[in-house]
Amino acid sequence: MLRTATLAVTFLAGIIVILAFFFDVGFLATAEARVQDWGVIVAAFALAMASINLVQVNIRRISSSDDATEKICAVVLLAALVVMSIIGLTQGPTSDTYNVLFDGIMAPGQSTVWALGVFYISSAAYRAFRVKNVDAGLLLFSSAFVMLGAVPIGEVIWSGIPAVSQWIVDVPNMAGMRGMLIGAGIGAFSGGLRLLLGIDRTEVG
Amino acid sequence: MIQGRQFTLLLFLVMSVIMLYAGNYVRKGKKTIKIRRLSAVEAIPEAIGRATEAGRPVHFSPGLAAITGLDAPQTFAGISLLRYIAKLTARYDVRLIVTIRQPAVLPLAQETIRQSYLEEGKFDALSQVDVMFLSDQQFAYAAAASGVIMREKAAASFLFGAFWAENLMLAEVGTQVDAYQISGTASIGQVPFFVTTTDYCLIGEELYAAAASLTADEVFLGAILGQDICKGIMVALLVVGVIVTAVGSDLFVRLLSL
Amino acid sequence: MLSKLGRIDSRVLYLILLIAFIVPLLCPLGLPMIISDEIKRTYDLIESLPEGSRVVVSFDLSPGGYDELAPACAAVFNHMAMKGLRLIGMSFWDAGPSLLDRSLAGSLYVDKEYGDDYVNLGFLAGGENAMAAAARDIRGAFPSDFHDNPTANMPIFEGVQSLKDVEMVIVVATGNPGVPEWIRQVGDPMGVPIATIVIAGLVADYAPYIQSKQLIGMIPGLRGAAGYESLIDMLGRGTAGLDAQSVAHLMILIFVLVGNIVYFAERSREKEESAKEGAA
Amino acid sequence: MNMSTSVSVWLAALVTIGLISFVFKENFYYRIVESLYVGVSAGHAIVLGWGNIRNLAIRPLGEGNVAVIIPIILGLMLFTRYFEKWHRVSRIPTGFLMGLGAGLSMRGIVGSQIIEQIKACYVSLNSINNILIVVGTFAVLSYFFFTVEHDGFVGKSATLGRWFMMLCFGAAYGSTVTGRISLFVGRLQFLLGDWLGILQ
Repeated sequence: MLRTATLAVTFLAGIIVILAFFFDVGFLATAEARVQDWGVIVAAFALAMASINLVQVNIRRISSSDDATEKICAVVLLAALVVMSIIGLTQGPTSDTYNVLFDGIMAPGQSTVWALGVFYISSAAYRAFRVKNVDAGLLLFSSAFVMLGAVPIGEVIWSGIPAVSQWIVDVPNMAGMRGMLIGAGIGAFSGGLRLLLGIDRTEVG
Repeated sequence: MIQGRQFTLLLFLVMSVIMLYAGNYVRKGKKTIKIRRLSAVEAIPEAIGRATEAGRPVHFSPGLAAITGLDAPQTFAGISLLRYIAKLTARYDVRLIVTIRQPAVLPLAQETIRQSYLEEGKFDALSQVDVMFLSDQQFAYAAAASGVIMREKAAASFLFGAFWAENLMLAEVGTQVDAYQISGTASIGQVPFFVTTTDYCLIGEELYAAAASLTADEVFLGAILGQDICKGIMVALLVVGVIVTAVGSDLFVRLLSL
Repeated sequence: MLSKLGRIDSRVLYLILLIAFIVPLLCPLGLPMIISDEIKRTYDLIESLPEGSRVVVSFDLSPGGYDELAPACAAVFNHMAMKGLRLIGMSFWDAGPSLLDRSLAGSLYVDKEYGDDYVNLGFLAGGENAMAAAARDIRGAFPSDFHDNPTANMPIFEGVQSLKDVEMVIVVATGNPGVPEWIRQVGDPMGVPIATIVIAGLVADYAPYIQSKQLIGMIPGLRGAAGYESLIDMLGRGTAGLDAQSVAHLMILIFVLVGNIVYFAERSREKEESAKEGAA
Repeated sequence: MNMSTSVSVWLAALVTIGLISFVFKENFYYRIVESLYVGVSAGHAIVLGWGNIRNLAIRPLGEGNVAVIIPIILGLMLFTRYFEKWHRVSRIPTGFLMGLGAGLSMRGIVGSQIIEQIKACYVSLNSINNILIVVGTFAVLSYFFFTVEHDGFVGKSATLGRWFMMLCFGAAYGSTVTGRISLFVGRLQFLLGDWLGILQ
């Protein structure tokens, strides 16, 4: 019964937006608008869910871990979550205190974590980027030109570098990406179809 | 019917019908589908063989994605490959270490391994298996998993599933301990880094094909057959359209714009 | 010597790289910048829009990519403000609205009329579905803006019902949902031109959309910012960071080169040794 | 030299340094900073999610729009996941979101990602670049046939496809490197400029 209801809801939500895309019928347009607006609201609830999951995992970390650092980290994480939420819910996400936490912790935190990638790239470049075969050779060739084409020093080394780099991106890269894009599109279509019709092995939820 | 979407609707229907038909065809067992050879898959026994000779453990990661959402199929494909790899480690008595980022994947991995060891009749050898939940934080997981690979000096490292910016940390530490590394991900943005740092890499959809070929899962196989036929149609549209356009007719441009 | 180089500690590499970054930041070299076609096309499209045109800016990014995109956003926003274009900001990533506020505050829009010349509508949950919902009915999806002002009577929305009524969409993107979703839900079905300010890492991925003209223009990260800054003749952070970028790129390529020299040298030595063993 | 006196700049500098320290050695300071920023990010998601619920559900409900009860109930059903007995109920709203997402992407993919991309290959074959575009797309598609063994013509085409993909991956690798470098430049500009005031 519950499984049937789930399958029916999944199917209906999908088929309505598909039909409304192809057919200009009044009631379909209304149904599409309703379903989409509801989707935004349910997604907003789901956003909060992810954070609750995090709370759960970290409460477990506090109660079951033997490592003191683990416990301290979990407490800090939960405290940060609670403080941020309370300030945001009472004073709003554009208040001064909220902005201090956003600009002081959230924004620099994420951008530094992303930026750290440059270090792993450098050591992988040194240790692992070997021209072992044709594949690796082509990869190195194209990456070297694209890297040098992205910065002024490339042109200083050889004036042709920007043009070659642009050509690699616009022609062979474009063609290859297009092939992958079409293939991935077919794959995503197939996944969507299986999901709508409930023939996927992976369970919803 | 909305103008300019007729051909889209036609293709939409054709693709749907083909995929459903192919799925049914495989499920009813009318024909066994053979997946082409994938060199990354063929290299797995060799990697485990090397670990046996060296007496060092094998590391496996099913990626960082959860079991729900858009990237979930990658996690399931990773678990399917784990099933195969665990059978080999059971057979050759090699220590297996699995590192996990998603709490929900932990029981899935444990059960899969248990099943594999049972099927190989090596239930006692399960004590040689470590399935570790490390952290649900992306980089904390990657740091901890790198630490495990480094300390245990893994002789082989398998990275199959969804990975993001942290993949280089994992693959690079594998290089440092001279592990034989085989990777696979459908997160196309990460493939370049796997291709450069690991010995073999399953690119994009190859991950699913590998999972299907090793487990003979009907849903996977049916999907692959359906997608192959659809790709055939796209190739035909491409080739015929290009030829017709080259001859000077805009027939296909107009057809696809309908 | 060579085998020592092969076993070098990663931290030594990191330190070398760090120096390669800091030195040119402190002592700039002043290298010139090249402007690619995609940057120029975005500039031309904005240049061609009549005063008062409405442009939707979708701030679909995480703070992780903001450092890379902020200089380009500043340059494009300044250009739009100088041209008298009106900016409708929205976001489908939760960090977007706060970052858009920062970006607008640092641009010429700061002197313009809020609600008339520009607006920050805030965040809508649900990714691609939220985009489709906002595209169909902007004010329905955003009954109030990020600062909790009602949107019903804002002058900027006069005559605007759906996204069909705006002249252009600029997607500021660090990933998905982002450019492909905008093309699917708005660009193709509604026929609105889309340009993107995007992290360098996605430039190669979006090349097919540029060639098929589903994407009109593309401003890639810091390089795009530097190019755009010179087009509008207002040099800023994009240009300032270029020298450090140049040297760091060169350093990574040198790492690859040295790594390969070590690799081939060791391999040929191993071959020699095994040949000797074979002879003995 | 003008060092910043702003609280958020100082906080950001301490966070930045703490996270960078990780590449040299994992340490306690790093762990704390990481926990802080993950916690704050999760709090931010709650705050903005609540903003949507308030604007689109609760306020309209107060104004007499009864229909929004349905998505509110669906949303609340998500939370049944935490109760042993009812956890399956949460699959209904999850199914709703996934079905909606699947429908939207399916209807868009066929046009934007398949037809438009094939159409863009319909070019006159009068230049090497155009020929390369057609051949490359064809070859890469042929690489992804899984039920056909890669030998003979298909094998050659697939190998060519693999080479095209390697050029793609090289371009993606190169541009990702550029991206990460830009980000790090941004962080250093912040530390040396906004915080320490050494840069102009």
